[in-house]
Formats: sequence, C-alpha cells, structure tokens
Amino acid sequence: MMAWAITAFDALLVALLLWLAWQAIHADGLFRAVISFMVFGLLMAVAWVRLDAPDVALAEAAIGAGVTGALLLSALGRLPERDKEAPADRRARGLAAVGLAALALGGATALATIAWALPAPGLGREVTEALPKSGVDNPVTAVLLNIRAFDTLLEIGVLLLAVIATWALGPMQWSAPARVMSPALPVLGRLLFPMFVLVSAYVLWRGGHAPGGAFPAGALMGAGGVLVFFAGAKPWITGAELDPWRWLLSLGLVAMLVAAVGVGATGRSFFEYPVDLAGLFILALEVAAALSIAILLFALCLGGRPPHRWGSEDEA
Amino acid sequence: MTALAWVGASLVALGVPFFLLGTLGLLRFPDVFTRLHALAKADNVGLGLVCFGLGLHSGSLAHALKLALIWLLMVIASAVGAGLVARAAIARGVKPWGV
Amino acid sequence: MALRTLSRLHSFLRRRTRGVGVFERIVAYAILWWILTEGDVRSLAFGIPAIAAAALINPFAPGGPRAWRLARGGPFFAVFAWLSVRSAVDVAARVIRPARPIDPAVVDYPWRLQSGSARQFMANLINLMPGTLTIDPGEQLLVLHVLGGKERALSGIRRLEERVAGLFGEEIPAHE
Amino acid sequence: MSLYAVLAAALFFLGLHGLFAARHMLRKILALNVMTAAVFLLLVVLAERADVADSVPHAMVLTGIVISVGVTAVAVILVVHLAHGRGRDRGD
Repeated sequence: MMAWAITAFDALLVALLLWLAWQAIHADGLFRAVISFMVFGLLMAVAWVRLDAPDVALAEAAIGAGVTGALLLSALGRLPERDKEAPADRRARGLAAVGLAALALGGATALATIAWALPAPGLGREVTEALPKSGVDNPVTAVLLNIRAFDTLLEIGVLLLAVIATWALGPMQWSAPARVMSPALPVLGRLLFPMFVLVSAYVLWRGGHAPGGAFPAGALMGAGGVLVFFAGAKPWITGAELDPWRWLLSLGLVAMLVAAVGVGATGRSFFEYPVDLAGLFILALEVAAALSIAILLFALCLGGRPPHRWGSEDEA
Repeated sequence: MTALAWVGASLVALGVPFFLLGTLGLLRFPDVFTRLHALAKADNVGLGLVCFGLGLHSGSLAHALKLALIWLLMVIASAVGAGLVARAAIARGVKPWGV
Repeated sequence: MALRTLSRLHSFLRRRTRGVGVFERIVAYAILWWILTEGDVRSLAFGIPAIAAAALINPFAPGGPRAWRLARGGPFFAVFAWLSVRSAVDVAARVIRPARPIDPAVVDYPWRLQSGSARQFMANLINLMPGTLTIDPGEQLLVLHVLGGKERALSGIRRLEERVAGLFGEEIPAHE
Repeated sequence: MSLYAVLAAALFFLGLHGLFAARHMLRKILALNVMTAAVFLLLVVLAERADVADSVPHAMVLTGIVISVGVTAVAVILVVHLAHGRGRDRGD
C-alpha cells in the first residue's frame, strides 16, 4: 500500500514537473512562463527530498523559487511593453522544430541510458572514511568546505565575477520599487527581517551535523535581503568605492584563499587543514561564505551598480 | 499509535479538504478578488489544521511550536499577500466582478 | 551596581535602536531560537550573535509604540481561530454549492480605530475573516470587498474593530 | 528512481528544444535553466544508485545551483540592456 502510494506520488510529481517545464518555455505570456518556472523550482525542491538530497532541496527552495524568481520578475517589469510578447513563439518553425525535438529526445535518452548503464559511481566510501577527520558530521558540508573546498572557492569566485559583470554593465537596471505598494509592506519587512536573520543562522548552525550550511543559509539571507528591499528598505550596500559593505562581496573568496594558502605556511598542501582544527576552519569559512553568498546574491538582484548613496527619493 | 497521534492524524485529514476547496475556488470563482477570498481563508484553516495535527502527532513540544511558527508565518504572508494582490489589481484598473 | 550597569545598557540600546522594547525583542528572539534549535545548548555560539543582530539591526524604522495588551491576546486568539474556521467553512460552502452563491460588493467603512499600527493589523486581519477582503486601507475610509451578505459582513467588521481596539488598548466611539 | 532518470532526459530535451524554438530571450534563459535542472537531476539520480550514500554529487549540485543563479542573473541583465538598446552607444 505504502509503496504503491509513493510510486503514484512520484509519477504525479514527474508529470507536474514536465508540464511546468513545458509551460515555462511555451506558455502564452512571459508572466505566466516566469511563474510556471518558479513553481517548477519549488516542486524540484520536493523532488530533491524524494531523491534523498535534503541539502540540495534547501538550496533549491531558497534560490530556485526565491532569488531566481525575484530576478526574473524584476527583469520582466523592466522590459519595454513592445518587447514583452513574443507572438511567433508558439508557431516555431514546424518541421525544423519537430526534427530538433526528435534529435534532442533521442540524444537525451541515449545519454541518460548510457549514464544509467555505467557502473554505479561512488566516492561514498572515500567520503565516509574521510568524514571523521573532516571536522563536521554532515558529509555534504565536509565535501563543500574541506574535501572539495577548491570547488567552493571557484564557485564563490564565479558569483563574484557575475556581480562584477552586472555592475560593469552600468547603473541599476531596476531601481528600488518606484513606490511602496502598500503601508503593509514595511510592517511585514520589519517583522520578517529578524526571522530571516534567525532562520539563516539556524540553517548555518545545522550545516555542521545535518542538512543545511553556508549555501542554503546564504541563499536564505540573500532572499530575505531582496524581500526587504522590495518592501522599501534602503540597502546598506552602495556603489561608493570605499563602502565597507562592499568588502563583504569578496569576504568569502578572500577568507577561503587565506585558509587555502595559510595552511601552506605550516608546510601543508592547498586546503589541507590541521586535523584537530578542521572544525574551527570550517566554522569560520562557513560564516564567511554564508555572509558573502548572501550579499553577492543580493547584489546580483540589484541588476547593476547601486547608486553612491541611497537617496530619500528612493523611498517616496 | 497513541490516542494523541490518532487525533493528530485525523486533524491532518480534516485540513486537506480545505486546501482542495480553496484551490477549487480559485478555478470556480470569477475574478481576482473572489479568488483571493477563497485562497486566503481556506488555506489559512487548512494549514492550521495540518500543522496542529502534525504537532500533536509528533508528541514533542519543540516540534509542535516549530509547526505553529510555520503556520503563523504563513498566515501573515497570506493575509498581507491577499491585500497586496487586491491593491495591485485595483491600481491596474481591474473592476470587481458583479459590482 | 550590576543593576545600574544594566539600566545604563538598556538606555544605550534604546537610543541606538530608536525604538521600544529591545529587551522584549531579545527575549522574543531567544524564544524563537529555542524553538528552532529545539533547545540545543550547543547552538548558542550561533544563537547569541544571531539574536543580537536580529534585535539590534532592522532596516525599517520602528513603528509607533505598540501597546499590546498581552492579557487580551489569549481570548483574542480564540476569537480569531473561531472566526477563521467559520470563514473557511463559509467560503468552502460557496465553492461547493452548484449555484456558487456569491454576490460581491465593494463597501466603504469609516475607521473608528485611530493608531496606525492598530489599523494596519486590522486591515490585514480582515483578509482572513468571513467574507471580507481589504482593498484599500485609506486615511478616512477602509475600502472592503465583500463576498456576499453585505450587512452581516459589516456588523462582523464592527465587532472585530472593537476587539482590535481592546487588544491595542484603544478607546473607540460606540457604533450609533 | 528510474522514473526520475526519465524525467531528467525529458527535461533536458524540453529545455534544448526550447532554447532553439523559443523566440524571446527570457524564455531561452528559462529553457537553459530547465536544462540545468535536468543535469542536476541526473547527477543526483546516479548518486542514488551507488551502494554507499555518495555526497559528492550532492555537493556538486549545490555548487551548480548557485552558479546557475549567477549565470541567470548576468543573462537576464543582458536581456534587459538589449531590450533597451543599450550597450552599443553608451560607454558607461
């Protein structure tokens, strides 16, 4: 009975995800497409839970539905009217589309089959062996900040590059909301801001021994920042050159580099923490990475270089 | 299962129809305002019953409080959200149906 | 001595945050933290800075002094829960009945509440009450969307306003 | 679990098709994101097959999700600039 119900649930979830993905690409109207994509992200989080990947589910829920949704919706608001509709969308050139579709389906199925037929991968055993020496109990956190910390270093680097790229394109493309939609918004922002702080800290703390950690926490904090920004708060971060908040953008990258190279001073290799201090290293890097990811994601959502000073005209 | 767990499970079962009816209202009601009525009110009670039921089912005070917190946040979000959507609709010149 | 330091700290924090109830907030957030971590003491290394940050930093200016009467919170919540259930059952019944009995109307309701926070609270609360939805919480008038049964909804709103006034400790004129 | 492998293949194809068939740039970005989700899904599904729970793919996907939001942000801002005809005639 239970197994049957679970299979039915999986089938329903898969069907919904496919339908939403189709809607995101082919639905009438960009707004509908973007909303479909956001719901797709939320349901993907459920799929991650079903696939025993709760860490991924947390990040997907905060980023996929929160940050990406905010990005896409604010972009939609900034597109000129004439550009919003794409009338020929649905009648994409028939034959070519069908051919392409067949080719893509064939290719994707072939790839998936090959991947499925390959011997079961697994670094699971290696990770389990290294876990006691890593300094944390959650294997995903151990991989992210110790065993494969190099990946995380580069990832934060990519995020920083993305912020630099968007800021380099010019000043903000969507300013603070033109008017506060309702007096309820600041009240809501005031109420929710402490919640975001507390829950992010909680997720960060949990990362040491259970699903959670710097990425979901950073994403949550970033999403919270975006929310209070749209509720009418003036951000701390500005475009001014010597703005101390701007240093937070590179805090994660700098902290990780210092940790990576710093251990070299004691004759170790890149990211090889002293075993008895590993927990401390990870703790410090997690806090730095979470703060940095939060502010990087927030900076991305600004859509360009913020003004030198958030003037009072922004809150009108 | 203990008696508490049974009560919890039946509360969860009682909550689910509210979600279904709220969603049905979204489909059956004619305009954005009436749909907001259906969603905000039905989901508030539906989630409340589900969270309360799960809290009883878990048998742990901390779990129950956490679920209550989730419900509280959701109630705040849906009350404020419904008001925002209604306000935005009026600002865009949407006329209420049947008025 | 310790008491004096504490009271000095209190007034310092008060000035820093230009608001009321820093200590109340710290207590409230500490309780929240306790709920989140299920009382795990090892979490305090994260908890203390987080509680402090949540209590001291807030990008929004504080609202007016909030004079919630805690003693009235319990009864108010009971009324809220009962009205929520009634409103959900009401809307569910309208959805199920094949005739779909709705008769929407937009009504203006003159505020009797005075303070901003009480009005804000009420305007949002209305969205969860039987058959009413806030469209615009204006300065003079509260514009409502009613799902049907205008008079009944309005008398419900009147009673709700009196309850909110009680919760916020406000005196409001009786309905004529 | 093989159901999710099929989902991964189908999503990848949907996204790839959309990437070419969709006209509007924003839709192309959505299609690209659907493809990314498909790749993540395959990674995690394959990790599920291993005998010992394998957390490396999970960590990779976590990293990937954050990178894809960075890519999406840059792409979206380029689309907005494109729609306003900026970038050619303005130096700043």
